[in-house]
Amino acid sequence: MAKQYRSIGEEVWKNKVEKVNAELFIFTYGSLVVQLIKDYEDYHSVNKQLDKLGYNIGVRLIDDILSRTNLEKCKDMRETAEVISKIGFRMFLNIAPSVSAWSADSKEFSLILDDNPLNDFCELPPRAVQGGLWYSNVLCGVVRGALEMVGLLVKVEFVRDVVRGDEVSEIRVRLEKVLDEEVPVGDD
Amino acid sequence: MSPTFYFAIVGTNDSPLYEAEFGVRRDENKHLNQFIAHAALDLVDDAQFMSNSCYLKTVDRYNEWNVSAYVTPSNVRLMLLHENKAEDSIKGFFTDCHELYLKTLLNPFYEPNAPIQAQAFDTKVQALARKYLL
Amino acid sequence: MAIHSVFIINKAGGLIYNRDYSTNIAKLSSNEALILAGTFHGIHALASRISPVSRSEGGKDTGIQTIDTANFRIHCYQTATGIKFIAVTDPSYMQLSDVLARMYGLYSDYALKNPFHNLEMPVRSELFDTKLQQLIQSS
Amino acid sequence: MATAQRQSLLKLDNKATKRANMLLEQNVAKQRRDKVSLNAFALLFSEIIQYSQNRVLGIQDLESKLSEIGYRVGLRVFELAMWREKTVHRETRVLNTLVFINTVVWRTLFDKQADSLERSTESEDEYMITDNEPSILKFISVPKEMSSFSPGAFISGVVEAIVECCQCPARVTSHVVPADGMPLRTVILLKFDKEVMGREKQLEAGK
Repeated sequence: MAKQYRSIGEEVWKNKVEKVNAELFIFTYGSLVVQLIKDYEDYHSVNKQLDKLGYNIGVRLIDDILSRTNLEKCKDMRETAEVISKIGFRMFLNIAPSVSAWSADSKEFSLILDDNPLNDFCELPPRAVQGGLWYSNVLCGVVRGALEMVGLLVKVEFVRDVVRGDEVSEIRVRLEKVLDEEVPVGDD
Repeated sequence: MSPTFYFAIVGTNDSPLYEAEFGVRRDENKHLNQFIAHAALDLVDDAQFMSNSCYLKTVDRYNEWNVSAYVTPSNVRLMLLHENKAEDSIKGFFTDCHELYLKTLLNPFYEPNAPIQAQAFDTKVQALARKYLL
Repeated sequence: MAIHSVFIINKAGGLIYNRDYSTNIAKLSSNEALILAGTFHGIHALASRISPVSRSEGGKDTGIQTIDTANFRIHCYQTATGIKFIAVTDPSYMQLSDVLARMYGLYSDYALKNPFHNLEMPVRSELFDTKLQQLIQSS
Repeated sequence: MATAQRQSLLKLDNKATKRANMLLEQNVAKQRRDKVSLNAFALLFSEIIQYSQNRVLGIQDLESKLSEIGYRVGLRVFELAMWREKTVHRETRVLNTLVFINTVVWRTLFDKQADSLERSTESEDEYMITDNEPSILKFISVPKEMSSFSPGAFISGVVEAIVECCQCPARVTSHVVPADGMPLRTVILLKFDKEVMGREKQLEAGK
């Protein structure tokens, strides 16, 4: 199954999306984060704002994925995790984080980002590390927003990041609730 | 006598971003070095419109000192005070320091014209000085 | 031209886009269009609910895909995010899912990536209008 | 300071140095990572516009916000693009700088040259760089009530940073000038500072 998603993701990346210079994207993101720090002056608020911007992106980006693939509804979180990594991350950032560290109830997993483009040139100043900044926090919002649109309410957060001096960058995703997708009749 | 060098990176607003001495340290000279390097900035300003290369060679002399300069495309000046005149090695030193500056600049958190305080940067520059100058 | 008009209905049943592409169709008032959207949304939900196999297999029925009359046919394509793309065509048009899927692509490009589009509001984008018109004309 | 605290700060410091070393040692002569999807950029840029819009009062303020974001991009892109040239050099003359932007910078950022570079017929200190279809603005439809807004303000910020780097500071603005089938045709207008034009004349005369 993972293999099938991998090839769908690669096919979409190769043939179905226009590309833009990665460095333009990376510098633009960096400039946005710096702007948020100027505007908020507090790293926790910046994390929150990045998550919010990411959420707004996620609720739109999901339709980008679905309109370019013929994905069936995922049966469980394990399948969902594979789609996020092999199709979602692949078709936007051309990376595929590895999925690992499943909880016993299969509702919680980690995305390990070996090669996060947003981090490419980034070195956090010590005060940002101490202040608790998660530089790529936008990604958490994206995953949360995208999954919400297909009825999965999740909690997503960074737990480690190489720009903070950690060994790896790790995003933890936990399924909190599944929404019934059909709006009841007469609800409007 | 082993050679002495004074190296400074000067921002576009003429403030020093980074300073270092290599070789035998002569502490009494520190302020004089800064003064000589600073005085040479005017000459760099004149010389830089005459060519479009980054390495401007020796732009000034003061007693036994030569002042060499290198200007990055975004007008950050690398200044070196030295006694001997090994142009090739000075050019090599400048070019590699330019690359270190470039990589510092690429970090979204680096504000142009801010002092470069990272230990890692200093260590790398010292290593380049050993490679090219000492 | 065989596609007479297009409707887009959001997840909550609100009409977010509505265009006529031929003169040869009865003109709906905006109120009638809203009612049509709401009604269709309701029947669609009901249809997938009463579907006999869907619940037992744990999957979801696609809901209504076409509605036929003697003079026209309504085609509907619902995305996994709950948006419905609806087209009214001549009855001879058997299959329209490709065109509707491409509409979805245009929507995700020119509506959702336009910073001035609000998800709850009708789609107002000249680019989307133009691209959709081109698609309809070439179909 | 408690020993534990000192140790944890030291540990933080070691980690930071490791990261700093890695960045100073990475090879930037070639682009390590080629592309990401235009959709990723478009969604990010759309959010940047919406975020900025919520924090300003008028269209001009919105444009300066976008320009500020572009400015920081321009500083980095320029020094990096120059580093990757066959001969690393400087541009200090107006026309050379403009040509560099029009060709090298545009190719780096947008995979094509800009569509034209012209001098204004009205005043000799004004130049225009035109992109008929800026790829990064591709999905944007500016509503009628904001028709004076130019999302290319981001690009004008990039350009402004570069001309400043080249010691040819200018007032740089962006304008949507639609043409047939090109609704987002964008003109970047540069008006160079007086001192720059004065210096140009001197250098011209001294040749």
